[in-house]
Amino acid sequence: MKMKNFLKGKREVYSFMAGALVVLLLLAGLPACAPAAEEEGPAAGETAYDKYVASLSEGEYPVPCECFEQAQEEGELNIYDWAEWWPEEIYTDFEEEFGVKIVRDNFASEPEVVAKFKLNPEMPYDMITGVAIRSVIQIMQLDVLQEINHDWLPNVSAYIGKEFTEFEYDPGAKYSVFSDYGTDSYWYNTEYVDDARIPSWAVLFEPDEKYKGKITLVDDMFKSLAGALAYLGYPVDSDDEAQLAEVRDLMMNLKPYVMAFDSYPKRLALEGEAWISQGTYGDGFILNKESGGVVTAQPTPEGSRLLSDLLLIPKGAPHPAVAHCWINYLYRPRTTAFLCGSIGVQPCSQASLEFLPEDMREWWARVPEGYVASCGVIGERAVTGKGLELRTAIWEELKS
Amino acid sequence: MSSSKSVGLREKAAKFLSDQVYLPYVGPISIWILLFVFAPLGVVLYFSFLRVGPFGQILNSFTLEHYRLMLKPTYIQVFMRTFVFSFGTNIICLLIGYPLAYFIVRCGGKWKTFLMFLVIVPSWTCYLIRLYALKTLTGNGGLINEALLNLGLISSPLNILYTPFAVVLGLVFGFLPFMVLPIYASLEGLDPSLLEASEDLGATPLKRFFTVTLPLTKGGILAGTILVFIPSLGEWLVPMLLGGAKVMMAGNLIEEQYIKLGNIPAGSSIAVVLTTIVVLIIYLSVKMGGEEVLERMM
Amino acid sequence: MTNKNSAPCVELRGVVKKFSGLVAVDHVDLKVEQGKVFSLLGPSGCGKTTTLRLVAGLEMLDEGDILIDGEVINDVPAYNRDCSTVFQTLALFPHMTVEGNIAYGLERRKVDKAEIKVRIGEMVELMGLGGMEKRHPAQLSGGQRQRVALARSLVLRPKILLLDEPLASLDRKLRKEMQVELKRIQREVGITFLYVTHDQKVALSISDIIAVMANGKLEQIGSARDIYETPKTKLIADFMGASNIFPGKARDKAGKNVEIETESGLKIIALKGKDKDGNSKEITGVSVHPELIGISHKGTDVKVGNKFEGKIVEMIYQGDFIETKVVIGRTGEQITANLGSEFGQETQFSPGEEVVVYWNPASSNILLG
Amino acid sequence: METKNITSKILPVSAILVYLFLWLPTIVLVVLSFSNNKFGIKWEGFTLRWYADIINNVGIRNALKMSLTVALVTVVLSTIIGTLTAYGLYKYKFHGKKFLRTSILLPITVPYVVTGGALLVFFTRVVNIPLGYPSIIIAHVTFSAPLATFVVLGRMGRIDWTLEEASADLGANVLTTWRKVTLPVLLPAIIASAALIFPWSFDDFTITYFVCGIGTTTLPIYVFSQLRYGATSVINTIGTIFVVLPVIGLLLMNLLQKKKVS
Repeated sequence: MKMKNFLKGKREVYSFMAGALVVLLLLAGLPACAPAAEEEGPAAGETAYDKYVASLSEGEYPVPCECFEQAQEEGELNIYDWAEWWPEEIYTDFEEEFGVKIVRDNFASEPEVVAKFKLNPEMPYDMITGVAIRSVIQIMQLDVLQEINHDWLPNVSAYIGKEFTEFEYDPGAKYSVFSDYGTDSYWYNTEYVDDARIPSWAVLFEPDEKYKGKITLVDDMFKSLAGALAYLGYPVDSDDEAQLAEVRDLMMNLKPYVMAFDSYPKRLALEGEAWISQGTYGDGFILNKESGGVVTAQPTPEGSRLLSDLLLIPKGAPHPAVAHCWINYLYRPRTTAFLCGSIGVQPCSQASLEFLPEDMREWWARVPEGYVASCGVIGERAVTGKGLELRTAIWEELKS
Repeated sequence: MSSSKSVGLREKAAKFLSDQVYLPYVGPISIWILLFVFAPLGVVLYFSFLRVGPFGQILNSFTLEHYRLMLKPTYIQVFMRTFVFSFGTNIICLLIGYPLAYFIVRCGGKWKTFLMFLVIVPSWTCYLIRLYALKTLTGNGGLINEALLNLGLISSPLNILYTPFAVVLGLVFGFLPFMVLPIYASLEGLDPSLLEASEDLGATPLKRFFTVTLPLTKGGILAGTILVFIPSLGEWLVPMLLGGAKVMMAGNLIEEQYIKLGNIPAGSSIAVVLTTIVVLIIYLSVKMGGEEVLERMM
Repeated sequence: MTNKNSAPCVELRGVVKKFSGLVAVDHVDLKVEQGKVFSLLGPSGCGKTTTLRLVAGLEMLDEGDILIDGEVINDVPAYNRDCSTVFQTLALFPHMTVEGNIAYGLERRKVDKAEIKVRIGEMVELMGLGGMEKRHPAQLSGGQRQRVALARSLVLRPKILLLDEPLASLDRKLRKEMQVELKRIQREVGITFLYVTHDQKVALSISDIIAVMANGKLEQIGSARDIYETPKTKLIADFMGASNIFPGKARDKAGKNVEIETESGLKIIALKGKDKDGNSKEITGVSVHPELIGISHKGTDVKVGNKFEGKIVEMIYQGDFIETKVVIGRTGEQITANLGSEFGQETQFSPGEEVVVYWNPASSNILLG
Repeated sequence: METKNITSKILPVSAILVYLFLWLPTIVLVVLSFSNNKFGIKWEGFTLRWYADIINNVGIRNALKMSLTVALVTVVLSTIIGTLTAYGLYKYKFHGKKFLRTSILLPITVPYVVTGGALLVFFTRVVNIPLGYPSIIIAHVTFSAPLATFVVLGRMGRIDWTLEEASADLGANVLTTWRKVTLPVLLPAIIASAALIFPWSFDDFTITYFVCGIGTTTLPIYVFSQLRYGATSVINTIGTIFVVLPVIGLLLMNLLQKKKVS
């Protein structure tokens, strides 16, 4: 159809083929130019484990030999996570050290992960990273997760804070392991926003007239509405009809002020297009480093929502031992600190704090004592039955 | 005629086989279409009548609930918007695509190919990236606003991005080539002396245009309309990226139900309604414009 | 040519072909002699092309037999028949060079490469295509393409060459040249031609035998001269360009002449000998070719069997002759005569003039039912 | 005459505006791909580091490989099926021909979201086709085989089919005729359809988004997740490659053409 006018004669056709071939060769050549990253691990199994154990620094515990050897056999790790989130080195270092290949796929939202599980309970990923408690709850209801073998995770046992293993939805962290946590907040641009109410949620949810079309909300109904619930003083996982009716009114009033729904409106905030954005406290750290004009408010006195990033191993995982090695690897204090420092989240292990960059430690220090503990978690009430129904209705009305 | 019965049968079988010579050619596509078009669409139709459990599991019991839910004001609003946007996009594409095609055909010769090439090449670029580029351009700090501000034409940045206008702009941006192509083809198929005549007769060239050229290119316009209107109806990336995810169209509802909420029956029911509408429109336009339009689409 | 077999090169026996119930070829019997040019002539839709395609094996017949060299080949597929076709569109393979086109059939027959080369060389020489071997059909002129199509078929040395109006797409001048060329080539290679055309002039100039077809049936077979001079029916006469056709009935069969009276009462005399089929069929009229008719000034004493007085109504200059139309005063018939311009006849007559038209009874051709 | 003057002035101006509309975003994208700005949104001096980045980025390389593989397999499969179908539809009469023709139109007209969603449900709930290469390729062929059919079919009317008879007449059987005559003669049409399908398949986001699975992040999917996460300069760079490669291809084609002519 389109080509009709260009490919009239045979000669053109052949020339086009030649051209297309050159283009393809160019494309195929691109990857070839890049340095080959993969290297074979040590050959003999026994020495490999010894070598691995010997290579560990102080305070880093090895996975048991059994796990290591099984991992060597499996040789691969399929990770399903957010795009361009964790630093590349985390993956490449692991690949090098364990001699396995990491294959990564990205999801764009947590509901996408849940939906994929609903469609295919045997999803063949070894590791799902960065999902929140409420997604874990939904996933656990589908009975698609593998029980985690904590004997294979000495670093986790040694370093994880007890408060992160005692959640009601998964006591003893049998199916999910925290990788990090944080809190919701909002960012504002000091160039445009000057409001005495800072750091209250009110700045975001009942904004001044002049902020019309300058506000962004997170494109996720649970997170977005959790902010509103917190502002109104209700539990963030409420399924109370009256409370959610209030939320609805609040959100509908807010609608004309909303410029866009964007889960990570980094660009909008930095460009000064969005003046007030709902976002996490940790992301705020990154943004503040990029542009001093973007400041993060830790919503007080209302409190906020606890955000959680969890690691899961699906039942269909073809390489569970590598997945355990991975979790254990992430819990090395230096690795934890490097990860959290790069992406602006709080580590769940005290031991890693000392390895955090200075500015980051300061950033976390600004969070008032006891603030995190006061934050609510979106739990079962919100993600099933009435809670889900009411939220969906508000969300659809808001976005349509 | 003295042949025995068995010979007759064998002949019949041979004849039957030789009558099915078309099978190796159209067999593969028939199987493919049956397996990967009719079956999935059938499954979607079936699922759209199933009940959903508390955790989003699909239950094996029949319900019309999802279709009833479609009568919600929010859904009706979204469908209405989808129509208005698609229709508007179509009209705008026609209004700017026709003169462009006319201009290109009139340029003639080498220029014609080059100018057409300029229309097509942008559509070879990754659609997502093009939308992203448009986003960069239309933002408050984007080139357009900056230029207007510097020229002193406006005092504060225009809000273009994340408005319904941006959505229509994105749709036009994405689908304009599909309007220009068939119109160009039908204009090019015209006797060039007709174009000249409609200009040289002096007295009422515009009238001549409306009485001669336009009716003769009706086929191209109809084809262009189908090529623009249909994909607009199902579009979801533009509203998400340029509409800031707050100006939903029908496609977004489907994506949200399928992917975000994992509610397959609800998503299926929306898909069924949207598909029915699209197929109906195609059917009607084929009936109206005849087979000719269909041929032109190829 | 050393073939001593008395069987004709191609023979059709009671061949019938139907297309979804419609009879395209209706019980056709014909024999094509070895080394002759046999033309199937007829208006479009008369079934001549279908007949050719039946011989080529491109259509399968419904009834009857087709024989090549005395062997029934009804079930032999096209690619195994010892005949080759030159198509109206020529059907030169656009993606192959001249050489490739000519070699195609030989390659299919697994002729070895050296032999192919030699035979292409011969053909290129015969056709005067030297220097064109590497060109594609699109780069050739109409006449050259024609030659390539011929070469492609002839190189296979088929028993019979089937030609389906191969000159139709050429302009007049080129067509004439190619006619001569075709005849030369046929003489040189001695291959039997089965030539299908609707152009009587081409058929007359090229053929040894012409078979006229109409409505799927064979109407008349004969030498070119036979067909032209003594068309048996009105239809054939019309088709052969005899513009003077007078339907009528035989009045007087006594003596060596026949007198035929037209519907308007004109009495035309014809030679009885011309009535070949004797009395088996009824006489339905007379035809006269316009070039056999003379015109004299009124009052001139003409001693010819058929003479009628009339008035010139029209004179149309045609270059090599003047088409003159005369209306017979008594009966109102219009007679067309072609006057040669060599004796300045156009200056002798002028429209409106009273004249005498005349022709020899031998020129009258009797038409049968 | 007045109107004539007006139209002959307005037309070029409006055409230029439309071209500007179509090209400006792309031009800005290309320019910004060389900008030193980390988010690729402002001009902050020339740099090539984003190009170096994408060469070193494993994710992009894998996505590129994936996209190329999918597009190539799709082109091969759908041109084969499409050519056969077009031939069957053009040459033969059979029961249900009209129905088949209409059915083939269906995958092209059904919205991408519906196609993607339906196939996702079908692959995961009804037949067990693994999400990944198989699912993506099936989905792409489902859309592009009809496309190939119609492109080839459109060209068939312009072909002199006595060529096939000539081939048979010259002694070639059905298969040889296909190989030696039919296919070469259809080749321009097949290439035209491939030229349409390849970029489509390479570019497709929506259908792929629904049916992609493990290790099958195509380039558009990669770009999408990048966009979701926020701006990075890499997107400008990938976009530039998307624009520049076809243009280079066409220029090369033009160049080769000229050489052949001279």
